[in-house]
Amino acid sequence: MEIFLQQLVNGLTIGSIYALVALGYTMVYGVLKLINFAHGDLVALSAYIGLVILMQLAGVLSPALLILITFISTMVITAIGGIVLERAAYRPLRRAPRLSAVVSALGASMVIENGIMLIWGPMPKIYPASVVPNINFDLHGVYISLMQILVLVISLVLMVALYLFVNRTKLGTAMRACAIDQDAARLMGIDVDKVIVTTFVIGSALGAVGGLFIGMYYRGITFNMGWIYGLNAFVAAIIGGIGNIPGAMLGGMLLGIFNAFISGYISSSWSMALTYVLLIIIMIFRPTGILGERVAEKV
Amino acid sequence: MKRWSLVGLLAVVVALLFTVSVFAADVIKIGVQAPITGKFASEGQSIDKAVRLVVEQVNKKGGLLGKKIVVITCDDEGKAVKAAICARKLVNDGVIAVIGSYTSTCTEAAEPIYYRAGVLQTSDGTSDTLVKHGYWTFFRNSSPNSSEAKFTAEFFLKKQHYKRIAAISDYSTFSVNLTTAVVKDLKKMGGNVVYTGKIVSGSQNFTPILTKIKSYHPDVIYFGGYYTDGGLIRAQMVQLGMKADFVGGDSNDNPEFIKLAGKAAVGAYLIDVPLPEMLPYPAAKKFLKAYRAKYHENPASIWTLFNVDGLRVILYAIQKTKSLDTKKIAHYLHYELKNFPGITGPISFAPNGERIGSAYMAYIIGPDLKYHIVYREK
Amino acid sequence: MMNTKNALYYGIFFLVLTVLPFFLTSNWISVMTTFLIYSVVSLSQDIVLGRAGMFDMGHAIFFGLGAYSTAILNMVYGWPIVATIPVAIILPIIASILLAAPIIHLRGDYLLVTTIGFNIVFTQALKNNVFGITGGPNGIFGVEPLKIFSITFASQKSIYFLALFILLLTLAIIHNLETSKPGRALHYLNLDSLASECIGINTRFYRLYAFALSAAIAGLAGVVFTLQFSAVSPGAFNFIQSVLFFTIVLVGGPSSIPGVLLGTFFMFVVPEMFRQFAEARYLVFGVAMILIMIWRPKGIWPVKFGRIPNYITKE
Amino acid sequence: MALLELDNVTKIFGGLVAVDSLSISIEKGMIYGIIGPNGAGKTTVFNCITGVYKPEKGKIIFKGKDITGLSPHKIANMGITRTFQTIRLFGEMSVAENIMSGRHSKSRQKWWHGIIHTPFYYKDEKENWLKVREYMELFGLTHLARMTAGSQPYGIQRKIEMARALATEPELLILDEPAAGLNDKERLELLETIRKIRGMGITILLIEHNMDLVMNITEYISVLNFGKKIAEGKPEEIQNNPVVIEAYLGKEDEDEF
Amino acid sequence: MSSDKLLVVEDLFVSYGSIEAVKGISFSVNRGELVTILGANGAGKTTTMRTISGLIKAKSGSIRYKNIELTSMPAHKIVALGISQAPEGRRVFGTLTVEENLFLGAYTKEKLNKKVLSWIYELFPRLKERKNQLAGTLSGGEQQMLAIGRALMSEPELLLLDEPSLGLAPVLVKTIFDTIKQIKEEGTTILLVEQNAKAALKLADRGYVLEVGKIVMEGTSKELISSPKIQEAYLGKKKAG
Repeated sequence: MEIFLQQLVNGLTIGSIYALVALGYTMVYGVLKLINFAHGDLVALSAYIGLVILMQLAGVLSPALLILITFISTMVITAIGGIVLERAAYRPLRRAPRLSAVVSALGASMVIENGIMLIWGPMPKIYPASVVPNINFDLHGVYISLMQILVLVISLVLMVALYLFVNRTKLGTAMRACAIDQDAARLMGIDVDKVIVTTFVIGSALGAVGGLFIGMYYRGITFNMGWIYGLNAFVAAIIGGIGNIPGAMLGGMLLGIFNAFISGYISSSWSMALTYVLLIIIMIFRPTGILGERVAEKV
Repeated sequence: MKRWSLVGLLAVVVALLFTVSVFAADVIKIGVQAPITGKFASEGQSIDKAVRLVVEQVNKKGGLLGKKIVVITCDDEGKAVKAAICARKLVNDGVIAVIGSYTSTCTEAAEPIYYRAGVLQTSDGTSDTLVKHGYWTFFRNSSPNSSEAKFTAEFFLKKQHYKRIAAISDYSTFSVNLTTAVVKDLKKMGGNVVYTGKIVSGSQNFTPILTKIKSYHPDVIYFGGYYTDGGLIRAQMVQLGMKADFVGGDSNDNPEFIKLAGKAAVGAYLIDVPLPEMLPYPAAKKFLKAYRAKYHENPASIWTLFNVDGLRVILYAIQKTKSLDTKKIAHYLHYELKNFPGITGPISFAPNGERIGSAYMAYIIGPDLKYHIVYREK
Repeated sequence: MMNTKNALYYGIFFLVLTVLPFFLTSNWISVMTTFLIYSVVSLSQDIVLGRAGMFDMGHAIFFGLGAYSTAILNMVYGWPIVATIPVAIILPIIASILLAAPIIHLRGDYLLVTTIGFNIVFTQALKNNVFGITGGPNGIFGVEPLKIFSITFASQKSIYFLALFILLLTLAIIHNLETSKPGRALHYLNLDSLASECIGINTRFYRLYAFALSAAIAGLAGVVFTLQFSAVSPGAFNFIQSVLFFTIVLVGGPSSIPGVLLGTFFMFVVPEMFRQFAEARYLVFGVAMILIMIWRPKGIWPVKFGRIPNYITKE
Repeated sequence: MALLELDNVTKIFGGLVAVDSLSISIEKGMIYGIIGPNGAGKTTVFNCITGVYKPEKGKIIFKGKDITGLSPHKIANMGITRTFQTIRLFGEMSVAENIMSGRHSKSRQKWWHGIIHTPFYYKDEKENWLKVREYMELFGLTHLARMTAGSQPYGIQRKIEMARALATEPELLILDEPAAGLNDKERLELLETIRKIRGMGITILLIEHNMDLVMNITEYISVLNFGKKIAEGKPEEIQNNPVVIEAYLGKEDEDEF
Repeated sequence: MSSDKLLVVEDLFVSYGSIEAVKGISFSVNRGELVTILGANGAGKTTTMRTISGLIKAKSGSIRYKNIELTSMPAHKIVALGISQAPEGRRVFGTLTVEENLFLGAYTKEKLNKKVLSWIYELFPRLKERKNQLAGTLSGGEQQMLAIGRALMSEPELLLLDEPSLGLAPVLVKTIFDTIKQIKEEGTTILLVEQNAKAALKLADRGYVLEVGKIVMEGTSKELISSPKIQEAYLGKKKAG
């Protein structure tokens, strides 16, 4: 039982990071129908930016303030990165064939990844060990650290906030409208370009939180880690039903838990392959993901 | 028609690029085949820097046999396909010897090409398969997996008396070979291996596999992969409240391991030949000083130094034989060179190109976050 | 139905490729051989992606299956290379049909993700040394050279010409495809699947046909790949490679033979030329990919339709 | 025996009955019209006949064979071809290639002809291209053969689509609003073309809003409203049918709106 | 009828790629008027509407609203100027609720005008009953009501209605046209595109007939209704009896 619960905790931790990153994929896909392959690399970039800020301010600020400032400034800078990405690589291709934008996204991914390598070098960079006090709770043989609790709580809060934003605010409603029908949204007086930029801003900022968690929890960051996290998060978004925000959250969590249980109960050598087998099975039986594209129904 | 003229222009440019060949001069060319970009870029770049430093020193003293040495570097990106291309390029550039590559996979992919061209190759690759082909051109400058495996098994059973052993590797050639060899030797010596598994290098989240291992109640986890993963595995073991020891194979021997594991590094064991700064030999100290002076950093790892030794024996053999005939040089290295004072210890080669003798040691990381020797080969 | 002007251009193209190795250094011959092999794979990828319009991002599977079939049959079972060739073609065909059949109805992006999934499962299986014959993460080294009668293809030049021959063969097949009922059917179902069905095209059959044909060609390319490197390893067929083939087609121009060849040149040979800028080249390269797509959204050399015989417009 | 028979065909979309127990019968060689307000389910009927949708209930019989639920390409190969309300050409391809697509089912090339060209291939290919030439001449498209279909004006696109449909040599041709977007002159041409096609012995089923055309050309009409057939008969009967006037044509002396 | 021109379209050309959909049309709408554009499918009516709203860029020509040039203005600014459209095919946001759809209609307004909302609920009591239902679950007629209601939420001076009767049962068509009449009477200027010529001309002050991208006839509704050509081509089906 402890093993089961421990695996659940393991899975939820990585799952919330996947979910945060997956949200960026799913939101952009929602409005642009574009797989933003550069999103994972943006997340990697945010981890580096976060580290720089952390090192600059370490010792100057109190720990709580340090973490707060690091989070906020990293989110802001990464969001700007998202805006630049949209402007430079995607907006010029808005009317081009869809696959051209995919190539552009792959190109952007290469630019960011190699840019990180040129600036910070190919060696892994390492987050300081005690940004968050290294406290570990032992709940009857199930171990959970303060950092893990932070990851879970902050992710959950952000996801709820995003859900409320998208469902309860004017801009959020506009965002959903753009995802359904951009021309009709224009007829409502919605500035679709602005909504798209907002989408990139939110997606990148959430990704930045994911990147910081990777740095603070797993500590080692590498210039090419964007691919693995990006791919997993993207798969999470697909599993949940791409374009669907609760779907991305569910997909991320499920992927994390599933990964943990495969490694734990079946075979670690095959965990990656089995994860994708699951994806393929879901695709065969539910071609638009678990939650799918929301069908019209009475509420 | 317009597009064809574009292509024509392109063709001309290509043709020009192809025809520009390296003009011959009276120099000795040494190749470096290393991962300058990609996952192992830091190691590759360090090897390249070190080779250039040694060559610079030799050239300053007037070169070799009265000739200047020129270094030609080729980036194999740590990929087998590129390694083969690199090998052909270096052969074509007329190098007499090649240092590299860093990974066993790339070394192995390039080996037959150097062999057919009669170009000497020296690599730190530890995979046992590297010397299996019996190519006379190949010289290993580090110790092979097999001797590390044997040492590890002895350390586990004779010194630590582990009763339940878990072993994990990643998917790299090197790691799989080393870990398999360790497990084999352990079993041969009667050790009880309760779990073996693999991790995906770089995936960062190892808690699921560790949680699973925990249920086997091992008293030690052996990890035969790289420090980037090893440091995290160690940290996550501690976070999961695991009491088992951690023993890392040679590739965990990197200062970054301690940084990654943080406080959890304390008490971890590593098995390797000595660290650069722990090398007792004066040549080593001298070299490290020069390296730091020139590049303001430490070499990426001990592997850089092995390669430097590979280069140094080849240069030494050229001087001794007063010849650029690789057959003669190889013969000298195989049969005449005895206990050359390398910076990683005395160097001699077996007829299959294997470096004779090993200097493996087991270290523990103490509360001072420094290495302390706990066991060495008798 | 190739007109004389096109025939002339292709003639020049092959003439250049034929004399090229006599002017190149051996490492450049090696680069060009790989270029030829990748061209063949990209052209086969184009059958699925460009012509039939299916977002297949797992094409390296079929390439790898061909390469591994040859390597395993030669090294583990001691077959001569010639005998392995039919297997290296048929096995990818079977695999492509088995893999594609359940997912062929998926919408573009979902198909893309599923094929990535297949590719990842494939490489992990290779790394895990399934059935103990794939050589694990190491791969298989030391594959024998091809012997046909008394000719041995061992030198780099001979492998180059072998690869050139395979490219020629592939171009002939694709030319035949383009000017035939099945080839046109692929374009029709790509441009409008429903309209195609309604004029009697069995779209499901032709989608599978595209997969099978392209898998066969990729498998054949895999054989030459094995001969070129006398080795196979999982890394050469991972999904990053699939992304490369995918990108080549789109950068060059889907369904366009000169486009795909140019794409391969741009995506594979050009980075080789700029080897001296090792560290920065992929950054510049990424920027170039974005700019090309903005400049030419349909690829460097987009396809031009209208391959129709002259006699139908003459009175 | 009727060429095509619909027997109580019902199609439901998420609870909404789009076609409600529809039975019609089309004799060989006739021009049959279906009219009704937009959204009455006319196009859905076409989609059921051509296999795009599978009806929930009922049977569709073509030449005595039950074709209900067969896939579209099978139905097309049996001799039913259609055009679409919103033109669906292969826009990026040339006019000739578009018409050639109609020859797909008649060409006897096998799958291996996509790889190897045999003497049979050359013979078959030539036969079919010559057919394409015939249909281009029939519709006056020869001079446009190499042009991109998608860049042609509306009227021409309609012709290409019809030529493509005819190239399949169907027994039953289904036209979904063929006159939409055509000007007077083009409409007259269309009238001529439809008569010519009928002259070739092809049965025609069409949906049309232009009453002029419908009344002029069809021999029998069914009127649909809310998926139900509310009337059927000869054009003159339909014009005077009070139910039809109420639901579709509109009352003459209605003044409220 | 006031004579000051609210919307003036002059020599407008619009094309999709190389296909010209609108070939040099000119027309105007006066303040307080209901003007209708008639024509068959594919005549260019919807293209004209989309161009006015800024969804498509005109190739040449001008569209002036209160003397402001619209041709190079993005769609959302045009809405803010006071032109809103209920597009062809209704285009309601199916996975949003009825009320969310209505709120989006007032997107350009700083604050939601409760009075407008209750006016719309008065016009369409069915919408009020179903305000929390997803728009995609409404029937065709209700969706059309929603589309019109949504367009009215921005309190437009000029309302563009593109085929409001499309696909509706006759009884619903009547309801919709009654409502349009009501909206007009409350002072909103309306440009109405319709295939249902008879119904449209009954409501309209003036009309234009569009055929294959060109205006072939224009005049007051009375003139058009009595024109033999119109009777034959658009009302003929009725007269045939």
